[in-house]
Amino acid sequence: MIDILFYILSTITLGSAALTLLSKNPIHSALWLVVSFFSLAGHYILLNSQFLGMVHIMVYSGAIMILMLFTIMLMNLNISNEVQKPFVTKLVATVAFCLMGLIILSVVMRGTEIYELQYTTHGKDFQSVQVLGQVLLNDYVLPFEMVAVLLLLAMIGAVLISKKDKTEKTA
Amino acid sequence: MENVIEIIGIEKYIYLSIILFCIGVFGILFRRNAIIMFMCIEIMLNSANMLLVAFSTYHQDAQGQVFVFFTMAVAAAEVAVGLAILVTIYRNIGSIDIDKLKNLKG
Amino acid sequence: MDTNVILLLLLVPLLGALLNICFGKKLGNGSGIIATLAVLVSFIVTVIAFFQVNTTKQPIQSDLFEWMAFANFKVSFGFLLDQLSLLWLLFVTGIGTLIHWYSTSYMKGDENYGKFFGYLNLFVFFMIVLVTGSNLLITFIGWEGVGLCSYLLIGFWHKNQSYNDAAKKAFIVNRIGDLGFLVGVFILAFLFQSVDYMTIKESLMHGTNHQINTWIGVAALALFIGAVGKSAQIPLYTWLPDAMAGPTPVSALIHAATMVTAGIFLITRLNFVFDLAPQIQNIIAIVGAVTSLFAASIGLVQNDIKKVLAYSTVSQLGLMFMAVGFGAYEIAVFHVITHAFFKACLFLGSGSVIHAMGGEQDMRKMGGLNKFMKATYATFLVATLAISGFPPFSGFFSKDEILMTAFHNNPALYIIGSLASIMTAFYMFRLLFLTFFRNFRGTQEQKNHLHESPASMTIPLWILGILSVVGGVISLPGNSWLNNYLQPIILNNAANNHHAFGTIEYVLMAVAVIGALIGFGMAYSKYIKKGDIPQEDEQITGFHKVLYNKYYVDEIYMKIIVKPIYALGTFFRDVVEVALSETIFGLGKIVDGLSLQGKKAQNGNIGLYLFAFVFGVCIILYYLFIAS
Amino acid sequence: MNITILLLTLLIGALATYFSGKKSAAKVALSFAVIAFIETFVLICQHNSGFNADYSVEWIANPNIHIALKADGLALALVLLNTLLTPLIILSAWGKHIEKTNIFYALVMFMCFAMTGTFLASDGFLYYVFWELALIPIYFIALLWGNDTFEARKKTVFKFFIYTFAGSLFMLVGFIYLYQKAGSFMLYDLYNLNLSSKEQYWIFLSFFIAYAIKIPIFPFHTWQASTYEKAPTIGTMLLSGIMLKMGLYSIIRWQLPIASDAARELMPTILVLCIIGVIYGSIVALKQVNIKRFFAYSSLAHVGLIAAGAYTLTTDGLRGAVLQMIAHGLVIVGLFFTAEILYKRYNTRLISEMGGIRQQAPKFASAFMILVFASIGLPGTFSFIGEFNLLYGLSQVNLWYALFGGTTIILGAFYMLRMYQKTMLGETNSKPFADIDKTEGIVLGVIVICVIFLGIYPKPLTELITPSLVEIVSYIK
Repeated sequence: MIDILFYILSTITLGSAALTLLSKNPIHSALWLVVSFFSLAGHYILLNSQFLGMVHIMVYSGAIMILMLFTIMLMNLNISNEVQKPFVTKLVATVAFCLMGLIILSVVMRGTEIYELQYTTHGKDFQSVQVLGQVLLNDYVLPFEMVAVLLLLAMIGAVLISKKDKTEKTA
Repeated sequence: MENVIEIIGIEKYIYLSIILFCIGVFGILFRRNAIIMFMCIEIMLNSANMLLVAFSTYHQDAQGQVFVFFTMAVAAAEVAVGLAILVTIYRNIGSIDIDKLKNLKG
Repeated sequence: MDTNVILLLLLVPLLGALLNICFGKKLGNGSGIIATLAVLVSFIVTVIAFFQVNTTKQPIQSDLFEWMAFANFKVSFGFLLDQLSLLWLLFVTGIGTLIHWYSTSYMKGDENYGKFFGYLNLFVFFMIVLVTGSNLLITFIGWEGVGLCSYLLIGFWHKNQSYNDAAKKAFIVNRIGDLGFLVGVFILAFLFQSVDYMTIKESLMHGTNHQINTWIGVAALALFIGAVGKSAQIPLYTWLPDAMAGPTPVSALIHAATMVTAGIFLITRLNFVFDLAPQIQNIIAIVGAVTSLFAASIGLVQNDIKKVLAYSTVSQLGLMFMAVGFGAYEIAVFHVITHAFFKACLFLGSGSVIHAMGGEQDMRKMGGLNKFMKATYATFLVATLAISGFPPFSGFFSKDEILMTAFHNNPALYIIGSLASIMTAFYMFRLLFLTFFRNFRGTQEQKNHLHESPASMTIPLWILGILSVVGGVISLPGNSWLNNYLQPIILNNAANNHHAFGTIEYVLMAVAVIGALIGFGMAYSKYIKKGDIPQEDEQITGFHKVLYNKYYVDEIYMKIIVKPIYALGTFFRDVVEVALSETIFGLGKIVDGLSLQGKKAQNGNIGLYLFAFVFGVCIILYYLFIAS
Repeated sequence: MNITILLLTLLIGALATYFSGKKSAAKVALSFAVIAFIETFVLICQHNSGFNADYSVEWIANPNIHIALKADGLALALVLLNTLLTPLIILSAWGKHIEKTNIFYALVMFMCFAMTGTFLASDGFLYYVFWELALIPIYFIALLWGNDTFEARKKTVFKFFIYTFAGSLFMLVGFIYLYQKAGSFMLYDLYNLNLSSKEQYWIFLSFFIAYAIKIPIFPFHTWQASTYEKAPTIGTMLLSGIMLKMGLYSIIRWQLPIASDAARELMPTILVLCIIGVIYGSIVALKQVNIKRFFAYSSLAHVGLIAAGAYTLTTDGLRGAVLQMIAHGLVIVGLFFTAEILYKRYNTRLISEMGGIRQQAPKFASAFMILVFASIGLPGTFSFIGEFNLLYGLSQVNLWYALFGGTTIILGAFYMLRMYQKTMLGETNSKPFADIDKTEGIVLGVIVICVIFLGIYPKPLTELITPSLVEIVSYIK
């Protein structure tokens, strides 16, 4: 049952990811990306980390995707004004894709020692929201605060960058 | 609840993550639209995230998930700043086609 | 006591030199007196030391301090007063004193009067170092030191660039010899782990083997080259005639009596080395003989009074080399001493003439001076007779002994030497006749100026004249005081072996006298009877011209050595330097070009960067995880 | 006394000079330089009485780097040269108007500091740091206070900087390789390494490039003459008097003991190069018209012989090299100073425009002449001691080397006397020429006295350096 679910989710993830970059219309891309993100959230939940699954949906599917869509709309992008890359480039990109995949796969295949197939659980709770919260706010409280600062900075930065230049206005 | 890894096996997550990552790489090489490339970066980030979560479960340790949390925060920040830059570029040049962005040329 | 003697001997002239060089201007005429006294003190010390050594038969030796240390041996700042060095010291300081005294008048009124005496004193100091050094390197200090003084004194009138050229030439040509000297020192030091004369002598007395003998031959040759430079033999003699640019007392002291005999001194000092190298001795004898003939032939036609004397000096030095070449060291030394007397006398006499003529040196403009300068004439005549080899003047005995040795060893060289002697007699009488006989040929102004030199100049002339007459007594045939005296110095007293004095010797003596008479007769008939006056420069033709231009040796040297070096200098400066510089610049340019190529890759195409990035990651991963 | 005090004195001297303001900078620099000289003297006295002034403290744990200073006789002799010449060099510009005096003298002092460090360092890394540090001040000195237009000298000085710096990088690579092998940069660890002959070969070459450029050995000398010409005289003195000696010293201290087999194998080639340099430098010098370029080429000839002596690998050759380094340092500084005096009076460096000075300035002429004769190795001057040792060392290898190397005494006399004749002798010059004043007299006097005194009594110096050289030769064998 669970493994079937895993395969279905995986197919959705990969398929929607591929469609994201194959769609000609950026809006479609964004929407396929949302699908992909949702399926990933499904994986998270499957892995029993509900908290991350929720956060993922909120951050990615919610915040980031909204941002992207707004940007796309702001720029008024459509199919016609994107020039496709030449065929050779596409071919090389495909080759690169295969090469990369092969190499990483073979790296993983050779390095079996990073996981054991014999696997036992200790049964303790390690990923409930409660435990996660404790880890996050006890052990990682400083990085946590730093992330807050980072987000603030990113926000200020984004505002500053996208703000229209005053001199430009007058000019 | 039983551990999913026992049923599915960690290696499948690894393969999934690799393929997802490679799709992201492919997208970046394939497309010229900066926003699509951005999306591909997000896909790559997510493939890493997913692997972290999978191994977190595998090792039964919460730290992996904490890192995913941080990654998300960083990704959010990145997207915010990155899109802001894109908007500015678009405003100045009228395009976000990366092949037209050659100001780096010395 | 010993150390004090040596210090006194050395430091007094040095002090005199320093005083005169530093405070010459303030001392005024006092500097001449100080300088003369300084040398006189050295002379007195030498005489005392001479008698001490002569009675005790023990050399005075003193090592002041350690000078240099090498891996295998040490060189001390040591001095040695033995029979040989004392003999040299006697005439160096003795004639030195006379010439200093003479110079006090001769140089009067020169703007650098004090400096002149400073240099002269410095020369005496270095000459003393040269002859008293107990090892080759101390000798070398003196050797180069006298070269320095020679440079300073030849170029004493430094406002005249041709004098400076002469000085420079003297120094540089000497340096060629000095390199030979140094190479000889290297070989000896390497062979014997010492440069000390006594140590080398002792090592050699213990016997040698074939290989060492070969090296000793090389060393002897190298040292001989050194001697050739200093003593103006072929092919390095060209500097000596030019050196006559210096004031005449300098020519008398340095370029006739003392410094130029340093080569003979060196070979005599190292007789034990040269005795082991018969081939080199042969070369020495031949070089000496050829030089003597060659220089004498040039001397035949020169018109500059000092040039004649200069070539005569070269010629006489050639005879001395011939003697040392035959291993007859004491005979060479004998000739050195007699030559010092009569040649100093001749130079000072010519100085007196030049003084009277107001600086004129061309014999064609002199003549009839015997009426004006009695003392100069008398002493000059005596010295001329001595150098020409008329008995019983000193030159007769010494020259005759050389020729006799030559006859016994190598008749061919004997003939060359005899020819040179005849020429000597001819050109010396030519000089005498042209200068002192017949009528005065100069301007009226010069004639009014003619005068006998003051006593401070004539007294040294008289003393030297007397010494030229009686100097022969130190080594009369059959009763050779000099021979016995030098016994401890010269290991293989070769000349003694065949000193059975018989008929042949008397015949040879007679031949020598006849030779001298022939020279005299030719000169007499040409310049007194016929009254010839040498032609003007432009009229000289044929072989005469070649002789007059000294066989064009200077010009040849200029063409084949000096000019090519300059040309090479220009070539190196303008071509090689630029080429090297451009090569290095070229390397820079290559880097520049490569970076330009590299720049092209940085074309701002992000897509391309991304590809490069991805492939780069692939390669890195491959090498990190798969290839290893 | 601790050896670090000397280095600190110089460093503090540099800082104090910088902060002392424009008026008193020269005085401050001079006083610190004199203090450094006195300290060196004390150090040498201590060394002679058996006191070991070596100093070592850990600097960086990983990689294993120490601040290690080795004050043996060899190093101290060169430090003495350095600290003796620095005050003289500072004095040589006394009273001259210099822009931004404080920075200028601070750079001079800093350079002195770096060079002292180079001589003393016994940790390869520290040595390299000092080696490169010494290059920076001279770059600015030559660039900002040099002759000619800024553009012209910028090109020359930049070339000099890049050239020497690029050479040093090879040495750095060599050191890094040695560190990989030895796990330490310490001098004795490197001495005791057992390197294969191939490794030695590469190490030797990598060091050789750095040193050959610095010294410079023919044909790596192309930076020299133009840099000497363009640099201010003080810079030229620092370069020729002391900085060249860094290269020569390093050959003896670092290159030969570490890569001794390679040195032995490559000796003929390198000796030939050095001797070509001797003859080439002499002949090029003959045809120079600019007096500074002239001295540059004469210097090329002399250091060629010194390098040849060092590469003979014999104690005598090495001793000769060290002695001649010091002699050459003294003499060449003196000679460049005379060039500066001539320039001050005549405002030209062209030999052809001089002449006829001897009668006008007898004191100057005498000092100049003594320096000229010292430079051509007249016995009784210090150069003779060095030259004789060098040639004797060469003759032990092969007599031909000594013979060809010995041509320096002929050619040296040739070009030096020619130059002297052209600059000083001849008909009295119409332009007035003031004789040397007091400070000039002090500088020339000290040099002349040192040159003559050491020529007659070199024993103190010989005894100072010989034990170190014997030790180094024992590592070479």
